[in-house]
Amino acid sequence: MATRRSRAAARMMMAPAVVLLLGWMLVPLTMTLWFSFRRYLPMRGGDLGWAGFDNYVRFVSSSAFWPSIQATLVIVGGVLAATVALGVLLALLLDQPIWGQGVVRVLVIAPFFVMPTVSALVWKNMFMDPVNGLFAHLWRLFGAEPLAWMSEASLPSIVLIVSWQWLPFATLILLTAIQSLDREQLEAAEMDGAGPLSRFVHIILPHLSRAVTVVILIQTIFLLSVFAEIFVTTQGSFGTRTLTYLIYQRVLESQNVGLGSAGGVYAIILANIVAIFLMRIVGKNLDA
Amino acid sequence: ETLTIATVNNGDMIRMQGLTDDFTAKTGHKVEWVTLEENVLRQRVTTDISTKGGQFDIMTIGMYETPIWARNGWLAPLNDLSAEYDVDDILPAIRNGLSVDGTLYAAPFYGESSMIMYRKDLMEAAGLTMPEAPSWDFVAEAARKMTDRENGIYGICLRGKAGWGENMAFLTAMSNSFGARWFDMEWRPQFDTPEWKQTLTFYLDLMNEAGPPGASANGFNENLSLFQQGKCGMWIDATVAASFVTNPKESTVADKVGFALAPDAGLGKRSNWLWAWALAIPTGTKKEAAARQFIEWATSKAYLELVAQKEGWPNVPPGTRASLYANPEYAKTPFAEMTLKSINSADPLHPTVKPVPYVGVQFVAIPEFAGIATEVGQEFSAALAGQQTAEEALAKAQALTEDAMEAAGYR
Amino acid sequence: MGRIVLEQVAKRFGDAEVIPALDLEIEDGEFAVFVGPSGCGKSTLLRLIAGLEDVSGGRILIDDADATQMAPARRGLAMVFQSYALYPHMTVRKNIAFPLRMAGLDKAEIERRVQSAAAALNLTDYLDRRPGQLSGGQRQRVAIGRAIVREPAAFLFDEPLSNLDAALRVGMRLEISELHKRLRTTMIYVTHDQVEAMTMADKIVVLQAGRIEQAGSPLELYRAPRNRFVAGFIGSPRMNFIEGEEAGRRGAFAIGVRPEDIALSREPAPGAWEGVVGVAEHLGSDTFVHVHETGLAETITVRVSGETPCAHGDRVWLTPREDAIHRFDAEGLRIA
Amino acid sequence: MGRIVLEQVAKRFGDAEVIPALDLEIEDGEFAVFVGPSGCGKSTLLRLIAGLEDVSGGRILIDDADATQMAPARRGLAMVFQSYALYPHMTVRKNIAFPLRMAGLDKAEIERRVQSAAAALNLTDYLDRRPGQLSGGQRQRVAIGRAIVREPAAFLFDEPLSNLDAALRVGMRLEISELHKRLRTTMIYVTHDQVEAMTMADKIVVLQAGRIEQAGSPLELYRAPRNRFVAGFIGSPRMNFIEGEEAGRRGAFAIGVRPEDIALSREPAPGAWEGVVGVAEHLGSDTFVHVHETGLAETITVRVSGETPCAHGDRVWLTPREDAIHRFDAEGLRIA
Amino acid sequence: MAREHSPRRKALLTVAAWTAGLLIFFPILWTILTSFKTEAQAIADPPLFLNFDWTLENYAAVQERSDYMRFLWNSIVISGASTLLGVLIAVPAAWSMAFVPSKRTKDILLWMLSTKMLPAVGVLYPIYLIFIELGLLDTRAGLTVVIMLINLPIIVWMLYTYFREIPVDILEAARMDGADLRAEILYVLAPMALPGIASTVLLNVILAWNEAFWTLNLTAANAAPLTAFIASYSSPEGLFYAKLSAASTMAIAPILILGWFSQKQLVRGLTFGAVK
Ligand SMILES: Nc1ncnc2c1ncn2[C@@H]1O[C@H](COP(=O)(O)OP(=O)(O)OP(=O)(O)O)[C@@H](O)[C@H]1O
Ligand SMILES: Nc1ncnc2c1ncn2[C@@H]1O[C@H](COP(=O)(O)OP(=O)(O)OP(=O)(O)O)[C@@H](O)[C@H]1O
Ligand SMILES: [Mg+2]
Ligand SMILES: [Mg+2]
Repeated sequence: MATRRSRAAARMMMAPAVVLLLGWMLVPLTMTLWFSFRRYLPMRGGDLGWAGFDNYVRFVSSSAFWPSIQATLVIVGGVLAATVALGVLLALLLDQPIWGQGVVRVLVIAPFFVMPTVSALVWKNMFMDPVNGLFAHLWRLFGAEPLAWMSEASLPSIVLIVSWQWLPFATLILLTAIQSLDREQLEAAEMDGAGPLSRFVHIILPHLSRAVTVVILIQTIFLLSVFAEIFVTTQGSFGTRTLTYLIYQRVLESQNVGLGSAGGVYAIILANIVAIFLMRIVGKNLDA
Repeated sequence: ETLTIATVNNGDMIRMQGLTDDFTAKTGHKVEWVTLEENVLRQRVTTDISTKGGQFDIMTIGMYETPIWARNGWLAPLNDLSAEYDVDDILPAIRNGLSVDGTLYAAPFYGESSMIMYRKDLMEAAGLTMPEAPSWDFVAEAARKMTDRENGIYGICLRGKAGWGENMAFLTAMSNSFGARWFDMEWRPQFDTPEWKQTLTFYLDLMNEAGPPGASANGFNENLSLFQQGKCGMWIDATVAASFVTNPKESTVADKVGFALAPDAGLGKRSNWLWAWALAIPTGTKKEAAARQFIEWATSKAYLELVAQKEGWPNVPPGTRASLYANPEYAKTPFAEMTLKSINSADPLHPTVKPVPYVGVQFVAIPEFAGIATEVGQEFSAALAGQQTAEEALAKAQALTEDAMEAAGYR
Repeated sequence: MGRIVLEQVAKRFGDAEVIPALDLEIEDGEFAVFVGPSGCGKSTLLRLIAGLEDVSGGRILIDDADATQMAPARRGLAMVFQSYALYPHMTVRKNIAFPLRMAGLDKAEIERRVQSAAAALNLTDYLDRRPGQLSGGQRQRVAIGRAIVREPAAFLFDEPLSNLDAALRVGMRLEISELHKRLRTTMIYVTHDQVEAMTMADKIVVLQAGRIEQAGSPLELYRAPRNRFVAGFIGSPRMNFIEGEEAGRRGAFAIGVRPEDIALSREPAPGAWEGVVGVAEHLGSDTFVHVHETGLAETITVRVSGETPCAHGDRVWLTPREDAIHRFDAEGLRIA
Repeated sequence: MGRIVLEQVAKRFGDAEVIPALDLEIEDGEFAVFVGPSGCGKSTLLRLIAGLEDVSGGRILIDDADATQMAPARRGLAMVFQSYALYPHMTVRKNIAFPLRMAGLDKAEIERRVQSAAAALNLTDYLDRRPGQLSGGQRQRVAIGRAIVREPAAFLFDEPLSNLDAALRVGMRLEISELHKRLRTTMIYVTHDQVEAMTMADKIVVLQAGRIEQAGSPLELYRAPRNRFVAGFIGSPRMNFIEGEEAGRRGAFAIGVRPEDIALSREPAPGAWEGVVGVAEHLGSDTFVHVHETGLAETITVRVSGETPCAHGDRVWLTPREDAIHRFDAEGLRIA
Repeated sequence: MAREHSPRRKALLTVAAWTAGLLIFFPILWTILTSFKTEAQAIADPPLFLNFDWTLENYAAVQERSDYMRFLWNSIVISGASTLLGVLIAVPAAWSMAFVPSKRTKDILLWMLSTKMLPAVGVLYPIYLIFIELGLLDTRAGLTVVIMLINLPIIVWMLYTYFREIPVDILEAARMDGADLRAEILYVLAPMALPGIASTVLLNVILAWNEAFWTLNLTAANAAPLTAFIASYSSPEGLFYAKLSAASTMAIAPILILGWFSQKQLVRGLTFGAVK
């Protein structure tokens, strides 16, 4: 398959996708870079001239910067941990012979189809509302003071909402991975005297490592830019201001496009650090 | 022509949508509505107007945006309105808030101030009577007495949810009555002053003792539904809420609500704000004439009558026209009088005890304010949630405001 | 020790009766091979013995103890799977050590046993590789190593060579045979390749549709197949079957002659079958001649020495060795 | 027509020289088989001829026309892949018709040719099935059918039988041989199985590391291998090689004797090699005896008739047929 | 392990799995139930589960307020068209990567994925300005292109993992049989990869359907899809749980139903080559 002809054809066929994505990346990126060096304040008349590195310095030195990085990492990490751990358990459960497997799978898969805005609205209002929310009713039923989720447990709440959305994804990938495990390997382990727990630890978990990396990779890509869930619920208060949200505040609430663009550049750098880190693991794991 | 109108998803606007046919019948113009939640709306219209995107022929904006945008030349001035429209009928406080140098840039769809709504039955049970213009000390005492946590009754419901239009609207207005201000005449942030400390401490103490659980997540809507369910003894909030809490269809306490002016601290300023949702035309729209027609229709006296006829007087958009309050039919509504008094007692041009370089009662009409106040609001909200003390919150607020003002080039 | 006895063992999957009740004894130290066409139940039978499937009826005795209800690990058997079923994420060393780790042996003892198994199987140089980095034959050896270390009462092999290429298959076949000679442990070996069965087995068990058609030593089956199925299955190239007049003359419904029991000449001979050479396969030492147009069967295969000149289209005459003719009745049973 | 000539054809993958420049002629109508160990470049050579890889040097002539730069489809060759490479989503009919559709033939003509190919290959009953519903042998036939309909100048086969089981392999081998006899089209066949090579080829090309070790008819290679590599590769079981004194006595660095050229006796005989039986593989008609402890080579394999009694541990004496001994010099070249 | 499991164990597992399933599904179920309550019943204490008067008034109210069908149509057009366009561009690219891999193939693939990590808010202004320049604001075409570009890396990756599982032999066979590149992709590759293409399409329709940032910010009236529809119900004055539930149900129902009907396909598609 490796003739000159086919290689030439391959380059031709790659071109549209590569060119489009390159444009999609470079054009806004260049503009963002440009803005980040300008005093660009739309409310004060737009581009007010050269700003040097002021925006960059101001963005990092703002008291909100490091907490926002922390919040970003906590949300991404929290959701990843929750979805992978629960996903593995759920996948194991769904892999067992049960009555109505198809229906259960349909139930489990459903949250994935719900738009982030809707799920955030539903969770925030109908479950986590401290007065009318279902959780509040539940808490009161047991005589406890209802929790004001969005303020008293803001990060966990957001992690919960986002995890709920992404759990189906993790579960499905892990389930398919479990089902692809060579049954003879499990049988061999059984013959070798491994009990259910040993089989899980020594055979199933290592087999899942590849699927877990894929889950982590894909979810991280989406989670780094989580926005709607925060916008709808806490609007960035109570320590839920992620980097993305901070940029949003700078650009749209404070109307300081230059500053926000500098933040955007930082976010791109962060994303690429995470990306390189992930690609390392994934790259290795995808080859294997 | 088809007009594209961006508006907020409040009850009055939704009612307006339902009545658009009347406009179309009169003028032949069609209307496309883009109805969005308040925060989304602001994000949309701001982006659009600052980049001259031209997606909307009419935007629903507030008293905060109007002067700023008008100064940037982004809004078409609303002069030459028809005689029938009767501009002078618009309440002066409202009109001032929507004008720059005497020119009106946005026509008020409804206006509001804030006032106390309280439960007459609970007040009575607590052995107190609400004066027409109470002080903060009275309010605090009454709130503590009314609180009955066992039965899910909280003496006072106040905004706690972070946002410049949420808790900061309330707290800024409240701070005015305590003699505080955002900036001095040199644009120096004032969160390090004793007045602010007093304001915030008072607020936090009151809420901790007599407020509902999770108050730091409560905005207008949350408090409204709390009050409607009879869980609040008092609620200080927008005057428009009066029609909701007295509506027996939605409210369990409709017949037990009393009204009073927002409290003061004896310094000559009350803690009520002033706000109006108004319709404005971005410059550059090609349908300016039709847009004007629409605005005249939607903010006219005739529109008020149309709503009254269809939905009853309590449901007409309040707070814009003197003639409405002169109307004997409307005067029958329990909240009409107090609403008018509240609006009239607000002065956007001189909002504070000490002099300030800015306009706006519960906001500062500079472009940076929304961003700054939201962040400050988050600090205060966190303090209400018990995550930090009043001192810490104020110190952070001071620091971040200084930062932002510097970034914006004020100092 | 490793005497395995099946008593009336049967297996149903849902409604499908895969194995009707059957009896079988495998002596200690014996090398038993299950052969039969695909789908005849060889693997199922092996898995019943291993305990990977539950019997639907009957008993399984291992060393005279009833093992029918025992968990697989407790039966003291080791199994080598067709896919090898190596643990891909573990090194060869860890793979081989796994059963010992599960048995809770101490580190030193595990290492000792792994080393000795690796030495016996020529795997010492590969102990730190992953299965993915090994060739087919090496993987096979690792699988065997993992079985050996447990010092089981019996080994079970399920088509262990079917994933290897021809040359390797021959080599590994010899290695397993030699292993058996050395260890003298009972081995049960499943294959559908009759050459493997013939060359390795002490006892061949020929299965068809879950039934045992015949069980016995390779030469017994070669020389005295109980029926046409076994006769056709054992021996390569296949036995030639002839029905009709030629068979009738010999008092049988059908007769069978193996290719090596037919003489080929290029001159007419009395009583010889006349035919035309289709393909002559020259193997060097031997030539297999496929003869057509005899009027007896579509093709009659004859094995002649490598020197016999023979080409497509030649007319030839075939003479069977009368004493080597197998006779079968209409039911296919051998007439003694 | 289908004369294929390679002139100084070479192939490099990056830095690795897989095929150093080689010359080869394949006559019209010839059945040429490429054999050699795994990785020696058989497939690569075939793919160069097919045009699926570009040559790194040299020319490929098909019927005297330079085809080096031609697209695969234009060379007039048909290829049968190891994996069959059937189109799983098309019926057998569509699979076979595909090359004709691509060539733009009209419907009636396509149908006619498909029918005739199907008839020739006994596929008529399966024309409406998908490949997934066919057995391995049937799939193989479909792959051949797809090649036949194009009426190519030559067929290229890349290990077409390696995915089939032993019994089927024998059958298909015969079918392909018969096909060649019938069509008389040039065929190039890649395998690593020397039995296939011996039985099918007109000309065997033995490759090692991309070099042609010897090319010639099967019996030529069997009888007069040019070097030790070819001698060891051709013939089954393998030729026994003996170095040292025994070889020296015969004026060679090493001698080779095929298993069938050694007589085995249970009594001492003069000049015979003494040894102990390791494994004796009883195939029925023959027995392969692997003899150890001869002091000459690790194992000497002997083929004896099936009736010879012989078991593990027996002491035996081996006598080679002197005229069948092959002699090699220190470079491994045959001494004539 | 095909051993028969004891019915008791199966029952136990069934209960556990159903509990987990229902727990996960509950928020959606609750939303749907609430959409049939009156506003007062929606916040009743204790909560009403099934014992309330079912009413359709919320749906009526929502439909009266906003033209659901128009939003729905926009959602369908935008998610459908962007996916279609994406697949058309991605198929050739994935073909190249899968069948003519070079040393850089994996780098390119990972680079493509990394473009997904750009924070959308950071480039809102640039994109908005470009859209104004090109007159694409509030057009379905503009939105289609943006959503396509956002999802393109995922489409390419998914197709790539699918194509990689297709034996090269078959494509080579087609080439030997005289198929040119177009025929090879159209008649051989595409039909063989159909399940993969189908699941790619499905997943991307879902992602496009749920995309909420760009759809909201680049549209006004004409091209607004269901994400904008929901934005007008999110927190109005007064009681709104029931109406919000009705609007939410209407917004997610089409994709939920599509997802359920095609879940088998989808499950396969979601594996991203994680599983061989
Ligand atoms: N888990 C199962 N459920 C239902 N039927 C099964 C199961 N396992 C095997 N069978 C059926 O039992 C029969 C015997 O299968 P088995 O695997 O034992 O055959 P085999 O002789 O090993 O064949 P092969 O040579 O192809 O491996 C087959 O018809 C098969 O379809
Ligand atoms: N595309 C390629 N890139 C790099 N090296 C290759 C490529 N294809 C084959 N090779 C190398 O070329 C050599 C010959 O490979 P080839 O596939 O021709 O061997 P073969 O004789 O067909 O082996 P087998 O019997 O295993 O099929 C091998 O060493 C192989 O690793
Ligand atoms: Mg089997
Ligand atoms: Mg090859």
